[in-house]
Amino acid sequence: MSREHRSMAWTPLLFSGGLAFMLFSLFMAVPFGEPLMRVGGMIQQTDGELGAANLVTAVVLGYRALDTLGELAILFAASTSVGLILTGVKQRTVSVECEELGELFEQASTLLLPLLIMVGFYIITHGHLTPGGGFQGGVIIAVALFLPTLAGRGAALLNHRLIQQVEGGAGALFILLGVAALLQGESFLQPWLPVGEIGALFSAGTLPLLYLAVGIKVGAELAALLTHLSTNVPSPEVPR
Amino acid sequence: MTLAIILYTGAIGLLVIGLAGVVMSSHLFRMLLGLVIAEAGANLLLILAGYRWGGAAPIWQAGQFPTTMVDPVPQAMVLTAIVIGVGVQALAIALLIRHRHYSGTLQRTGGLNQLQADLDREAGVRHTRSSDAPTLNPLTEVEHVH
Amino acid sequence: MADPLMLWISALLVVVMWAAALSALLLKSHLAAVVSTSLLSLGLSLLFVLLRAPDVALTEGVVGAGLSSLILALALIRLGLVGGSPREREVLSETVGDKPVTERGSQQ
Amino acid sequence: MSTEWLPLVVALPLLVAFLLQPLAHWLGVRAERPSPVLYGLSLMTIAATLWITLQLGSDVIAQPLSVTMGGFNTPVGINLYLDGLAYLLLLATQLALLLLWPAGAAVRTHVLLLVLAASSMGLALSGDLFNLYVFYELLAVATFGLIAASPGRAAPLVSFRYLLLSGMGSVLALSGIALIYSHSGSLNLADLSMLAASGEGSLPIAAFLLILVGFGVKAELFAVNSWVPEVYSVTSSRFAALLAGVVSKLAVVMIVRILLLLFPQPEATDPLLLLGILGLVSGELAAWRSNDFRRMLAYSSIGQLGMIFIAFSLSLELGLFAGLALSFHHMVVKPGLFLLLQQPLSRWRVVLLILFALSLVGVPPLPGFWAKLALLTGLVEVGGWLNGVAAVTFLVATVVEAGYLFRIVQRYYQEERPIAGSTSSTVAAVESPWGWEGGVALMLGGVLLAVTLTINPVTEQLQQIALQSGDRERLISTITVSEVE
Repeated sequence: MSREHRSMAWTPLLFSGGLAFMLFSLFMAVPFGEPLMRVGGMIQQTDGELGAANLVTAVVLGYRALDTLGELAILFAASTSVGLILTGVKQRTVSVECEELGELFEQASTLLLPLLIMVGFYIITHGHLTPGGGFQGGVIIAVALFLPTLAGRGAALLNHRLIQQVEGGAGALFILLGVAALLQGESFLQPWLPVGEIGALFSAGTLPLLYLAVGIKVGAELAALLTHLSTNVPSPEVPR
Repeated sequence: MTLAIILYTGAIGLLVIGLAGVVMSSHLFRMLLGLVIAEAGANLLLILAGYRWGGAAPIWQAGQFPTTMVDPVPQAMVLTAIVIGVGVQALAIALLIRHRHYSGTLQRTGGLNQLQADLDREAGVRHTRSSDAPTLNPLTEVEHVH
Repeated sequence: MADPLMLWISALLVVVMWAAALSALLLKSHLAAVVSTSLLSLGLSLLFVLLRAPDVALTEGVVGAGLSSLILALALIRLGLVGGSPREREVLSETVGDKPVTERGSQQ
Repeated sequence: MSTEWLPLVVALPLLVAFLLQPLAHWLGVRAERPSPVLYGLSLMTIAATLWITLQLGSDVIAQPLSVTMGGFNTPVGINLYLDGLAYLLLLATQLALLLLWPAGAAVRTHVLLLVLAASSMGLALSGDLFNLYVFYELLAVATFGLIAASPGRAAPLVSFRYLLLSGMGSVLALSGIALIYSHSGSLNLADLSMLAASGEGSLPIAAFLLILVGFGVKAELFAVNSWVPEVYSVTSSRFAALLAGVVSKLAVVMIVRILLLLFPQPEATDPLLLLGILGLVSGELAAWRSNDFRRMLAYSSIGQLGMIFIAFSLSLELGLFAGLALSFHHMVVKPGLFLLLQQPLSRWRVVLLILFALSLVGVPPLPGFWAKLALLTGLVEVGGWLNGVAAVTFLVATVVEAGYLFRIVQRYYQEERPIAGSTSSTVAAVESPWGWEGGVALMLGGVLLAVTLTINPVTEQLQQIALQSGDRERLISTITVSEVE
């Protein structure tokens, strides 16, 4: 058995080598550092028509907003699946066991929680101006909300029902902002509201609103996911 | 040119190390780590596709957009890909937790044998009964192993 | 064309990332493997900064090095691949049922 | 209704999916419990998308339409493209979902199915390479969750193995997309198609291979299909029917669309042909060897998809028609067979089973025969030694197929007892006892007979659709026209 295993190990290695060689020669055939920027150039030439100082945000929420909707849905589907898979009797929470360390964590979480949430919202609301945005800020908020759980104070902050409502509402907000454009006789997910002045906090039309929805949704979803991963021990009885 | 070689080697290396890790690991958790590594490599590849010599980040600076800037589109794609990756990863962890809970093992081969036996039992295949089945059936052997 | 500093830094980062990737797959301890993946994400994030992709760098730093590592670390505990306390491992292995638990982490 | 409303087909199921869990709380339904209200709401959502499709798509065969998202011109923004093929796929997806939606499912299952619905429709419609990737991943994640939620100890591991395979595929597809992007600087299918035709940014075939392997996971392509027998044996009949019937076809059609539009070079079709032959051989042989019904059907599905890949690798008009005919035929027959697994076979179920089996094998008056005939004439007409090999393999495979399908029927009459796989109590417990599955199977049988009677008009229509979906000028002009508006 083991000898068989060893001889079999060469096939994947050979394949990997071949794949690496193929990819390397293919990518080296393209001049590096001189992208064609067919689409990127067009976006550059629009000179900030969406009013977002960060062009990546303009792409994520404007030009390719459907991708972002899909991405939100993927996180949503993943966290729903995790909930579905790990549903069962709630048992002990995984937390920092050592008492002194637990104390430290508790203190830290009390101090850090508001700070992290503030930082998270700052990143979200400035997503159209500076690097960062809904996803990054959302992750920070999720980790902040998860800290108390890690410090062993249970899921006090993480009321599942509330989180689900916030999450569902934020997701609906994203879609409804798109549908609102539709109702005004424009395209689905078309940015609206005045563009404003590039670089101002209140600018870029609906983009900051979209990022806010993304941030809240991501934050709520990931927080729910983390608690699921840390608390629910699956019920002992096995179906059939 | 040297930079291109270094960066592409890095990206493709990560991708291939990751894929080989998925295929060759004998432990399910390591297989997942392999996938995470491979994704990192693919993301780097995408970013490299949009890099421009001397380009600035695609952000409004000092009252205008930079005249030479890196391509923002691959960056947006990588943002999407990273988030997708972490979602899939969390789902995989949940599956592993459930699987370990049922079977008690995270080894690849042990899990596989058990899987085949489970599938046979659930399908109601009883090998004593199928006297008319072709003897080539590999499933029969699995049953014996168990 | 290329700034020599950038060249050296990216070479260094690539070496670090390769080493982290290999050790994530080859090291015996699962905890060390997770730490290596986190290191890989960190290196990647720095490389994204060099490549003028601050958004992606921030995301990779927050999601890859932060959230993903947190998830993997939780997984280590839940899968019994690493400590918690000994009592915790007991509790978790009890729920596994009658089958022998072959995976008890690297310490054994 | 304005064509701008088309994206709602994707957005509406997602909206309802987002709101379903809060709604369940509000109604006081526990997340693990079934709820008739939420079931009804989900069905209504799918019905609404069906209504939108019917409203918009009545004459897409004459004039395909393209809807840009966010009001941005096409290469910059994402567009949805609705032609005859996408229209048929949309209708098939919606009808399949309506018929196969599990009634007694938990809230979260409804949510995941809604996400599955949205992603399937997105896949059928999307005209952008990276957007296709996103919808593909969305479909994958929803599928993993639904598989893992199946009862039985094996489900999590099966789902995990599928996830790894699919994840590896996504990584390869993503690097393929990176390659295409670095060669062309664009992601829009029509735009890329234009570039490929003008030779301006000739895309490397290797990029197609990467995407083929990547997206081929869902399409049960050879070498990346190890998940098929495992998944189909743990999931419920309804879900297996959905996966084998609709989801795999969506993946196939997506691959074919990328092939047709982006890679006009003849070398691109060779790997498709080769992998198709290998899939056909391996699938049918494994089906012959397996002695439980469920896995037999799973392997047979691999073989059938191999056949479809062979068809699509042929030259444009011939191959497209044969491939589409085989796809739609399989879309009717395979779910029917999976649904008949449900309970011990009564006599009328066996009649239905024989009908499906006959059509799958390709016995003359039934639609399966015409589809297979189209493939065979195509293979002979195009010629070449590899096509010859394909033709011979195809004939042998048909005989093998006949062999194992009739073994099932024969065993029923000899032993007068249920066939292995049909007694699976894990599955029976979840689904309704009053034989909805049987009813749907009967309906599918009815469709099969109806098509048999109206084979001429159906063939004509399908030929028209095949012509249209191979028409890259049409696509480019459709999307350019919408640019002006």
